[in-house]
Order: sequence, then C-alpha cells, then structure tokens
Amino acid sequence: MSALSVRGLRIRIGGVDVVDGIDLDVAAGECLAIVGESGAGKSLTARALLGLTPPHADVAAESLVVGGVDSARFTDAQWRGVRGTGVGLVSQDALVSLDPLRRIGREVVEPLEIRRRGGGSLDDAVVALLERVAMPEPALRARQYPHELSGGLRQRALIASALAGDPRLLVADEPTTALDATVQRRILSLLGELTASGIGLLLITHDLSVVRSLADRVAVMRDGRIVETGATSRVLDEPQHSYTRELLAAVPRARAPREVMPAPVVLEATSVTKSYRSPDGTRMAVSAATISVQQGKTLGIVGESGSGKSTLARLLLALEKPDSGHVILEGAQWSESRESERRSRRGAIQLIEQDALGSFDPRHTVARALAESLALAGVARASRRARSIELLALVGLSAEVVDRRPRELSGGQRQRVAIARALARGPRILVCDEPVSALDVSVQAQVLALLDGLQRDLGLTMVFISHDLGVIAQVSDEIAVMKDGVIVEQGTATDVLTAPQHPFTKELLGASADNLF
Amino acid sequence: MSTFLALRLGATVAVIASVALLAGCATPADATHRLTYAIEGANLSAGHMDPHSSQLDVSATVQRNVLDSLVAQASDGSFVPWLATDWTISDDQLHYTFTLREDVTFTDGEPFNAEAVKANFDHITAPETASAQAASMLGFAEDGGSYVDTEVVDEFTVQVNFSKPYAPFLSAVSTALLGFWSPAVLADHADELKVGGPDISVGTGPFILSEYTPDQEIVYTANPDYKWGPENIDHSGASDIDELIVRILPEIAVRAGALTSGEVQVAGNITPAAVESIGSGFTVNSVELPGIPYSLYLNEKYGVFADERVRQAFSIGFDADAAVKSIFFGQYPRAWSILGPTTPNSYDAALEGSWPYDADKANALLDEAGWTGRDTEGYRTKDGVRLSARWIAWTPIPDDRAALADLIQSDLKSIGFEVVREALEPAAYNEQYGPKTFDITDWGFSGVDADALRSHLHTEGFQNASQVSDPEVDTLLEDAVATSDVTQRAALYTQLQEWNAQHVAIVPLYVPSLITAYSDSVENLSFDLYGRPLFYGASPGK
Amino acid sequence: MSTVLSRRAISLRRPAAPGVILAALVLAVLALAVVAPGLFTPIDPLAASASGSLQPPSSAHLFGTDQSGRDVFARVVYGARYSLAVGVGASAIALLAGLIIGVLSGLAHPAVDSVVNRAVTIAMSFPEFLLALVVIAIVGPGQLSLVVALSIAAAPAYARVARSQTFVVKRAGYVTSARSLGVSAPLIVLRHIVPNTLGPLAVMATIGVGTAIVSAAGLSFLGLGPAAPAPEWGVILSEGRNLLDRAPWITLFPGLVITVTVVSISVVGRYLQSRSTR
Amino acid sequence: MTLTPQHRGRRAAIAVVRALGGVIIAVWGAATVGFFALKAIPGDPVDVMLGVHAQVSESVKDQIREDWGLTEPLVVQYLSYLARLVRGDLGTSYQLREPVASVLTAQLPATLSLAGLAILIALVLSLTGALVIRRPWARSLASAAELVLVSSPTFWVGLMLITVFSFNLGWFPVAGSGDFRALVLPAVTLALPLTGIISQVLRQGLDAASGQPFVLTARARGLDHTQLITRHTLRHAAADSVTLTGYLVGSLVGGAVLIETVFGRAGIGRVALRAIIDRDLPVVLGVIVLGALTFAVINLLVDLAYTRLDPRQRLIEGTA
Repeated sequence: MSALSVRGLRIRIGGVDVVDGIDLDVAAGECLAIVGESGAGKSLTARALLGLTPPHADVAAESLVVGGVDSARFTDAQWRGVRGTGVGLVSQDALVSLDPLRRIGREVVEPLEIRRRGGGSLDDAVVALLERVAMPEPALRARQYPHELSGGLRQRALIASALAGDPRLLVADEPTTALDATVQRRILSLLGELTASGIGLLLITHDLSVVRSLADRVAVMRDGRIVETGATSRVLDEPQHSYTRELLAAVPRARAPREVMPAPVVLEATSVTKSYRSPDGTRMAVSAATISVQQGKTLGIVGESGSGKSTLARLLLALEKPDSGHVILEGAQWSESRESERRSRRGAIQLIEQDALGSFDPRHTVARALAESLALAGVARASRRARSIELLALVGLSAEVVDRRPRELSGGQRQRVAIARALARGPRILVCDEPVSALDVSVQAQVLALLDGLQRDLGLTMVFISHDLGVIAQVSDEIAVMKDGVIVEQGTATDVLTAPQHPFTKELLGASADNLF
Repeated sequence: MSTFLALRLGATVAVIASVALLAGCATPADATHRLTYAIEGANLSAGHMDPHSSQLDVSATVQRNVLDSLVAQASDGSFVPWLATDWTISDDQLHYTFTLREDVTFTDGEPFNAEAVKANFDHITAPETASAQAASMLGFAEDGGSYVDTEVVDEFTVQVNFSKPYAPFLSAVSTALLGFWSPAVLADHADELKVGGPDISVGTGPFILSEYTPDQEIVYTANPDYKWGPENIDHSGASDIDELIVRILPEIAVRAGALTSGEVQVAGNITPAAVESIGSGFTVNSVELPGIPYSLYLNEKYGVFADERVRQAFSIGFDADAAVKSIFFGQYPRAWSILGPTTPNSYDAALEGSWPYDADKANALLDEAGWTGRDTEGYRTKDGVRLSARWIAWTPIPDDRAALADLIQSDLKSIGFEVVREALEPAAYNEQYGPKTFDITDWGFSGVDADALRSHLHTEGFQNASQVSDPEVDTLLEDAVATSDVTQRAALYTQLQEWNAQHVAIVPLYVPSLITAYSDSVENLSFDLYGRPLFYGASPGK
Repeated sequence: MSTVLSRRAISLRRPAAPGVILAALVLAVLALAVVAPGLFTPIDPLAASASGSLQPPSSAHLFGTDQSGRDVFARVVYGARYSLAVGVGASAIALLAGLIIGVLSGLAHPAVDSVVNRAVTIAMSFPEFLLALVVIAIVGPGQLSLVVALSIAAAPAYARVARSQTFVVKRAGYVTSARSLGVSAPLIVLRHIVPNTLGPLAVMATIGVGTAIVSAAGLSFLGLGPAAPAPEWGVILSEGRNLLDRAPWITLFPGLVITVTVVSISVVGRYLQSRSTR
Repeated sequence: MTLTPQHRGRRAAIAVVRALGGVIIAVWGAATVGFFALKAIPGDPVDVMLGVHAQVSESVKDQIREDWGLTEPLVVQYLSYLARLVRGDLGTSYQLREPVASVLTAQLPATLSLAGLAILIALVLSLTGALVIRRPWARSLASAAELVLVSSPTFWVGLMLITVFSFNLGWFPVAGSGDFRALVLPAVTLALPLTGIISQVLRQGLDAASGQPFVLTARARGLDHTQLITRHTLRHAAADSVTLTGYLVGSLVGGAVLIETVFGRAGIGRVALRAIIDRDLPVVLGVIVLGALTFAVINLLVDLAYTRLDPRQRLIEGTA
C-alpha cells in the first residue's frame, strides 16, 4: 500500500504556475527526497499534501492519494480528518514550530486530545511518543517548555508531535537545516529508523549530503517541475539532467593543497579571552585563543553555533575589547590602543557579515553606502560615483545596481555589494563571518569563487568563519577548530582534514564525511 | 493550566464592581414621609456649611432647616414674632431689646436664652470666624461699624446696642445668617462649623441634621419637640416631613431630569432654559430676588470710564432688552434701576424704560467725548488710543452670563467700543479686584434691605467697584441707614437711584429670579423673600 | 489613548486606497480651514445676535446657531486653527523631547540609562489625561498651557519608543559595519541612529496628533483650555452641553468634526507606517 | 539550563524586593515632583480658601496662614509633608477642610464600580468580536468601527448617548450616581473607546500569532479555526493585551474625570478636577500620590501577569 500517490499536481499563485504538474509516489517504509534550490516550489508542494497552501494559491491535481484517501477535491472539513492521522508534518525550526507558551507534553499529545471522546489521562501516551523518538527522561522533558530544550531535543519533540496521530505519511520540510552537523546526524538516523518501521517519508531539502545519507529515491525539482527522479545512488553518481550536474558541481570540496610557502604574519591574537555577564552567571565566549594569519593566506575557523567564532571575529576587528590577551595588526598594537588612534588604521581590515541586508542602512541606496566607505578612504566626492561603478564591476555587478536599494537585490547580489564596500576601503585583510551560509548552493559557489579570485588578484589575507566544514575545506590554507570558546585544534588544511587529532574534529569530520569526496 | 489571565482579570474586577453597587443603593422602603430637594450646591462642601461665615446663598438655604431666628419677615415686609415674642426699639434707635420665648431648646438639649443669643452674635463678630457677610449684615465692621455689642438683660431678655442707627437690623436678624447654633457647639466645635455635619450643625430649627455626605446629600430628620415656629406659618408642632433629603446635583440637566423622573420632588436653581422642559404635573415658583439686580460696575478711576458721557454711551450702546429676553427665554425681567422691584419699600418704578437702547445717541455722546477717530478694525480712537474697556469676571462663568456678554461685546463693537473679556480664577480675580485694576466687572447682590447699596456706592464701601467717591452720595446712604421711618428711607433711596441713572456708575441688566420647581404632590410649600423654599409647614403628599 | 496603537504590528492588509485618499482629502480641507477660514464662511465667528439665538441647522446656518446667536459652523471652521495648533504643536514637542531623552539614555552609561528609564516608567504609569490635568493645575488654564500640558503628558511614550529603538539600531548590522569602516561615533549617531529612530517616532506622532486633539477638546470642555468666547472645539461642546434637549446641534456637529479629523489622521498615519516599514 | 528550586526561590525574593522598591520610588518621585511643582503656582492659598468677595481683613488672613503653616520655609513644609505621608496622612484640604485621605477614599466606590463595569463590558465585547469576526468584510467593518470608537471624544459620545437615551427615549435617568440604571450609560460611554483599543490590539495580536510557524504545525494536526484560537493564538494575543490593560486602567481614571463631569456622577475624577480648578493643592497632591501608588501597583501586577503568561520571561526577569 503506497503512503502517497500524486498525479498532475499544479499550484498557481497570482497567475504564475509555481508548481507545474508534478507526479510523486512514496511507498510505506520508503523515503523519497525532493531536492532543489529556494523558489523551486518544494515547500508549497509539501504544504499542498496537507491542504495547507496559503489562501491566495489555487491548487489542482488529477489525483492526490494521501494515506490511502484521494483528497484532490477535499473540503477544509474533510482535510481536517486526514491531517495528523493520514499525514504528519515536521517543519524546519522547532523553536518557532512548537507553541512557545505551552509545555512539550501538551504540544505532543494535542492530535490525540482533539480527537478523543472520553476522558482519561494521556500522560502515558505522551511518554510512549517521546520514547519512540528516543527522548532522554521523557517524563521530565514533557513538563518543560520548548525554549528550555536543546535544538536536537526540540526537533525530536516536533517529530513526536507529528507521529502522535499515527500517520501513514510523514512530510519533513528541511527537518535538520537549523541544526549543527553533529546533532543533524543523530536526527537523520532517527528519521531513518522511523522509515524502516513502515512510515512513508517525504523529505524536502536543499542539502545533497542529507539526501545521500537518508533518501531511497530522489526527485530533483527546478522552477516548479521535476527534472529528474530515480534511486539516490543512480541520480547522485550518474546525473542525467544538466541542472542535477550543476547542483552536484556546486557542492564545496577540499581543493588541491596550494604550496604552503611561509609568509610574514599580518594578524596575530595571543590568548585573548572574552566573557559575557548573563542573568544566570558569566559565560566564557572565548578563552585563551591564540591564532595567527599569514599574508595572502586564508585561515578558516570552524565550530558549531555558540562556539565563540563570531566573538573571536569581533575581537580581531577590535569591535570589542578582550578581557585579557591582545591582538596585533600588521606588527602594531591593535586591541590595546584607543579607538581614536585605531580609526585611521581601520582601512586595513574589513568585515563581511552573514546578513548582508542588515549590514546596510535601510534608507541608503548602494551608491550612498559605497560613498560612505570611499569618503573614508579619501576618494574625492566627484570621482566617487565612477569609482563605485568600477568596484561593482570588480565584484561582477552591472552599473545600474548603483542606484538601487539593497532591499531590492537578491541575496547573492547584496553580498557582492558588501564585498565591494569593504574593498572600497582598500583593505589588506578581510574577516568573513559566515558570508555564504544564507545563500543557495549555486549562488554560494559563485561568491566563494569571487572571493578566491579577489584574494589572488589583490593578494588579500582572509579569515573565513563558518559552521560548514565543506566550505571551510574549500577555502582554507590553515584551519582552526573551535568548541565552547576554546581552539581545540589548529594546523594546515591537509593536516586537520586528513589527520585530525582532537575527538571533536573527528566527530565533525565524520558528520560531514559524505560531501567531502 | 490557566487558560488566559485577561479574562480572569476582568472577572475579578467585575466582582468588586457588583459588591460596590449593592452597597451603594440598598435603600430601605418604608412608610416614613420622605421629601427630596435637589439643589446646585456646588461649593457648599467647600467649607460653606456655616451661614455665620459663608457668603454663599446655598449655605443659608440648607441651614434654614436647623437655624431659627428672633423674628420673621412677612412677604409685605412687616416683622412677626418667632423666638422673640416681642421687641422694643429705643427712641435714638441705638438699642433693640428682645423678650425671648422660655420654652425653646436646642436639639442637643441646651436651653435657648439670652446667653445663647449673645454667644451667637459674638461668634459672628469674632475674627477667627472670618465672617464674609453675616458680620456686615449685623452692622459690624472692624472700624466705623454701627454694631457695638449684645447685652444679656436677664435670662430671657437680650439687648443689642449700636453706636449709630442701623435700620436694616430687623430684616437682617430675620435671615438664617444671624440664626442660632447651640452654645455647646460654639464653645467646643466652633472651628468645625464650616465643615458642618451631625452633632456639629445643631440649632433649634424644625429639622435635625442627621447625615451629611459632602458633594452628594444632606439628610434632615424632623425635630419632634419643635413647637416654636414663626407666626406667619400656619402650622404648629413637629414638621409633617419626617425626613428631608437635600441632594447636590450640580448639572442643571441632571437636576431637571431628576425632578421629571420623580427621583426628587423639589428642584432648586432651575435655569430659565430648563423651565420649558419641566412640563405638566409640576409647579414653577419664580421669585424675583430683592437687592441689587445683576449689573455691570463701571470703574471711574481706571480707564475710559472717567468721562460720564462715555459711561452714558456705554449704558445705551447695546440692546439689553433683546439680549435678556432671548437668553433667559423671558423668565427674567429687564432691570432699569440699581434696586430690584421686590426690594422692600425702596424701588423707584419711574426709572423703567428711562434709558432705552439708542445707538445714534451713544455715537453722538462718544463723538462729543472726543472719540472721533477710527482704527483699521473699526474701533474708535482718541489721540491714537483705542476706545477699549477690560471686563474681568471670576470662573466658573455660567453659560447664560457668557452668552449675554457675547451679545454686549458684539453690539458695542458696532458703535466702535471695544470690550475685552478676561475669565480669571478666584485667586487671580481677587488680586485685580483689590487694587481695582479693571474697567468693568459684574455680579448681582441679593439682600432684603436697600442698605446693600451702601457697600456698593459709599466711598468706604467694600464692593464699591465703580470707585464712586461723592460726599453727597455718602450722606444720602448714611441718612438712609440711620432712619427707620419707611417713607423717609424710600425717598432717600429714590434720590440715589435717580443719581445713578444720570451718573451711570452701575449699569443694571436683569433681575434674576430664584426659580424652584416642585411636584404637585407637595402641599403648602412656602417661600421666603429670597424665593428659598421653607419646608416647615409643608407635607410630602403621597 | 491611541498612541499605544502605533507600537502595534501594522495591520496585515494595507488600508484600502480609497479610504486613504478620502482621509487625505479631509486633512487638506482642514489645513485650508486653518490657513484661510474666510473661504468657508463669510460670517464672523464672534458675531452674536439676540434675535438669531438657538436657530436649528438651515441653509443660512449649516450647523445652526448657539445661545448667543453665533453661527456654529463659522465657530467650528475658525476653531480648526486652535485644535490643530494644539494637536500638531504638542505632538511635535513631545516627539522632539522624547527623541532626545530616548536616544541619549539609549546611548548613555547603563547607570544613567536605568535612572532615566525609571523616571520615564513613573511618568508613563500616569495616564496622559491626568498628567495633563496636573500640569494645567501648575501653569493655569489657557491655549498655551494646553500645548505644554499635552506635550509633557505625551513625551514619556515617545521617549520609551526612542530608547528601545536606539537599543535595536545600536546593535544593527549597519552600525557594526559603519564602526568597522571607521566612521566616528558622533557621526554614526547623526547619520544612522537618529534617522532610523526618527522613522517610527514620526509615524507615532501622526497618530499622536489625533490623541492630542481629542485630549485638548476634553480639557477645554472642562474649562481648562482657552477661555470663552474663543471658538475652540472643546469650548463649543461645553457651551452646548446644558442645551442638549433644546439645541443638540451645538454639541453634535463639533463632536462629529473632531471624530472625522482624528479618524482621518489615524488612517493617514497608519498608511505612512505600513509604507515605511514595508 | 534548569535552575535548582533553592536558587529559583532566592531569585524570586530579589525580584519581589526590587518590585516593592520600584513602587516606593515611584510614589516618592511623584510626591516630590508634585510638591515642588504645586508650590511654584502663583496665587495666595488663603484667597483660594476664602473664595471671591470675602470681606476679610489682612490680619485675619495672616492668622489663617499661620494656622496652615504656610509661612514656614519650603524645605520644612516638604519634610513635614513626607513625614505625614509615611503615616498615610495626606494633609487637610484647603476647601473641604477634611483630611484628603478620607475625601478620596469616600469617592473610591463610585469610580471603582464605574471602571469595573466599563472594563467588563469592554472585555466581553472585544473577546466575542475576536472569536466571531472571521469573514474579510466583517474584519474590515470591525476595524473601521474600532477606529471610530477610538477617535471620538468620550465626553461627546456621552452627551450624544444622553440626548438619545435619556431625553428622547427616556430609558435611562439623565445622570446622578443613584441606582444601577444610572450607572449603565456612563459605563457604556467609558467602555466604548476601551473596546475599540482592546479589540484592535487583540485582533492584531491574533493576526500576528496566526502567521507564526507553530500555527502551521497546529493546523497540520487537524485543529479547526475556533480550536486554533482558544488553544493557541488567543493566549499569545492575551499576552499582548495584558500589558495593554495596565495602560488602559490608567486611561480609565482619565476618562472618569470627563464621564463623571458629563453625567454629574460623584467620584475621584470629579474631586480631582474640582481640586485642580479651585487650586486646592493638598487634594491635587493627594491625587498625584494616590495615582502614582495605584498605577505603580497595577504595572507591577501586569508585569507579574505577563511573566506568568509567557514562560520565556520567567528566566530573564532582569530590567527591560
């Protein structure tokens, strides 16, 4: 009995066919993955399977058999009968997908609560569900609130809530994207066990490594159409369609090691420490970190969220004062000097942030943002506009972008403008804090290529911070691994990647072994 | 788990509200004869519960129910015995000797005798009482007054002595302002009389003050032992009204509504506008107030009013007739003289219609006075100075007087005479009234004796806003107060009224009436000379 | 009371275009009434006539006449000047004071900030109308004291929004990148922090004008605003309140005009708010 | 992340002490600012006491100033005021010559019953509105009505209700503070703008909450519209409304001043207004202090209610 059979699903919004006639099949105990970039219509398809598409979308299908029932022409009341019992939904971030004002137990058991006729306590049903998703101390966790749980445990609770109605099909929309690599791996193995126990799993994701580790079959989706479908190993190893090949090529890989010629150290931090006072005690963000960056080289810093990577970046940029230890920039004292003295040397080291849109004043156009930087670099007012256009060309953007507002540009374009603004100050060192994490894989590849080109052409030194070991492997000459504020391992890219010393590095490498081929 | 707190918050507040409601309106229904009287009374609770110290009419109105007087003044102006069986006046009119009833007691058991009369008159003239009106009605003044003292001749005979003859004494002593508090209260609680309340406002009157909630209501219960009412009221023994409730409803719409809806049986201070909305089933009693009608006082020693011709032009420069008729819906008559028609034996009817509205004559007078220039806004000027008068009044200004002022201002503007009006708070008004730094001010002053003019026109008069200082006028006023011969007083006051018609120190506008409306169910409710209801002798009917 | 609305999330649907146009039209008419009242009616608002007292609405007197025979329509037109002056004046002063206090305490040393914040919270805990009443008790009634009272009453709300907005902007990405570019601190405040704090405050102010007009009418209704015979809307309402059964039009029309004005201001204010944060 | 019970107890104690300290500082701050501001008022309090046309000599006025201690230096007057304030004595009213405390508390029940009924009506109306109104046309109609309710001056609405319901229809007495019927119109007048604000905030709260991802999860479990509101979004919207209620209770007293004047009802609002017009400083100061105390306590309750409603606040109870 198939968990899902869809024929000719079409979703039209504002006259545009966002999903244009797709067919899907998921058998019981099988995992089908839909992979594609943002805007391909993946999430809409997922929501259509529960009849939860937004009101202004009109949905049509020849047949939409979910959990054995054809719901193509369901009314809302009929859909309610299927939701929870026929098909369950697991969303991306449990912190917002679970009601923050209700305890975990109440959230998990709600599908049963609204259907049961008689009274009787559902506490043991809650415990059983939490045990099914391997939640430690289920009775205690049931009484806690979502914000009191770690990311991994919250996601398990969300999955338990989807399983409560004992659905035949589970739709998981980017279930592990918000998690760190190590936690991601454990949740994927849980989903694997659930599929093995007989549930059909439809997995929506943009991450090919997740597809490889969990999916039996995969469908590649682009602009609302399925361009290729088949067994996972067949599609990933011998891709037929050009777009699938393009996707696979964009996955970051360790590059061939460049000749490691020693060069003078331009940026050096010796045992810098920074702690923050929070309501429940002080937290050591960075403790005794010592790093050094050679000219023209790239130092990659990898670590999970909360490991202190960003704080270290702000210390390197002297945007925050270390509690102890100090930072030397180009041989001269940097963290100890007064801000007024530092301001003249700020041109040497520039920052590229993850949220490009946020790094621009909402009221300014690109021209005005670049002008502010050029003015500080001493460029005369008259020639600033011409210089701005040159810079935009340098980062691969056409001149007409100059009068637009960052809000009107795409994610990739915004990041390129941010790089242009940094280059306008004529820096020798670029500190990039998660610059490409928010971008689609293909756009990510282009921006990384741009940075690589700029480094070679302008001889830039770079400090590249990311939680994605694949990206770090692709860009770094040297790698430092951080965990809970401490640099646990440091060395050349090849040493760290091929002969990891510290157990955490090993675990990190293990978690993302698939995409390092 | 609690669903949502907002609902529970609302629920708890509701419980408090319902409890408060139940407590508020649990009125027992029983057979006692109750009568409810609604008054404006806005300032009563502001320390005006003692007629000895207060200058507000409302004080005497409510406390008349507990305060008796030595004599009563009948509607024809003659005096009848009350607590005094009879009285003799010495030939030189300096000594008034009263023989008192011997069976009168205060409601706290104290006996009423000559000692009690002396104690009360001493209280009125004592500095710490700071009496605003009663003392001057007694003829007392720190310097130059006629009242000397009160002498106890024997237990039930008292003599009041004066340094100069003081004709208005008998009519003054008939008012509640010179009524009698219990000597025990005067001895121990004199300073609390202003606040008033049960066991403090203790008199010999037909009612006993049993409950008082400031700004809301006063409850008077009948005095069972009362058998010494004034002779002009044909009722003997205790009052037929067991419980008289006086409710304070400052808003006229509220008072009128309460009467028509039956919540109250008698409603005082009814405005002319509200009279029509009373409708059938009710009697409207309107008594023109004696004394000085509502008038404008032109200050001779400050600005443009130094010239008599300007004052005359001002008085005939606006159509007072039309204004008074439209604003007061014909309820208040136009005033032509500085004394109201109902002021006992003093009104000069000849002045009626003697100075009608005449814009041309006013313009001619102003030209004659040299105000021939005109400035851009159309106002008259003389050597560059605009013809302008500053009119000050104290807040709150009643709506009808504000409307009247609008009409006066508008008419005078058409003859080039600018009037600038300033509404001042009482404190700020006093600051300007002391040194008389204004051109015009306005008020009415009710009084049962024409001697009220002395305070307004005599050089030493406290209320001489016009700053009149004319020896001739002073002697006329002093002679009038000195003689008790009715015809001679009438002649002297007529001369004074003729003088003002020419001199125009005061411009009378309308004679206010105290309008009281009451349900037809109320029987033989009588009114004093001021138009205030007298509840002794009345009965609540059903 | 409606200043609190501006801090709410914008309504999901932008207000229908026609509603906004109509509201803008009403405000244009009002502005004209302020600048050139003569255009609307030749009658002098202070011209009283005994014979014309208490006339019902007619072609000669659109809103009827009051007890002194003055034309209510003329008084409402000439009254626009008073009410809008108070509304705009009080909101502008409150915005300025709130911006300065809010931004300074947002940037100042935490100790200073907590003291200022404590004072603002105390002032905020007081209802605006009662605060205005107390201020008038001190400065005495009159048109100017209305503006002073209402701006003091409204300033704490602006200060609180300015302070919280400053905290948000202080931590925003573009301030970090400006610092790393080497822009000096005062320049960052002037070029980035103040403009981005001013945005929400300006929108809040437009809705604040409506509240100030209603409160001003309330205060002068109680006799604390400009003295009669000034044709201020609150004064006209209080002149009509004892003649409700005989001449309800004196009270009906000024109240309607106030409501329409405040509704129009709120509609335009919300429209600006939804456009600025889109 | 979890705190040991003993640790949590200590933190709660600190929070309570800090909160009470906040209330005391608020009252002290209001009293001090009020005292000096009111002393700055021009005009002689004795004139205020005697009123207009009191034929009283200067010597008597000096005597009165002595009795009321108005001749002592300002600081001494301030300190003696504070000393009495601590014992709950708010001084004596110039006009009423009664202790301010008893004057104000005597008026409390009338204003409380008015405010209580008004809040009740407003809550009931806005809650039913939020639950019932669903269709788009109903929502735009509701939001237009709310806007008009909020924009129209309360006292004018009161006057209009009197005109229609008292004069024309005669259903309710014109005013006064007698029986329950006299409370209906004033409470409805006070409740209307409240309903406007609460339902606006409630509806916007519901709209915002229904856009959240956890609502998608809840719908995926098969909940219908009413279940969604009662079990999820209303609680979020309520959390917003609770903070608003603190603000609204304050605006109720402001509204009471106007409503009590229009309807001729006794109450704290009328007393405050009369004191301000008559420049009866001790009463004005009493209203300021009582107001500061009430509103500080209300805000404290609202903060507690908010943390109770939103568990995320419980851990980080620090300053805003």
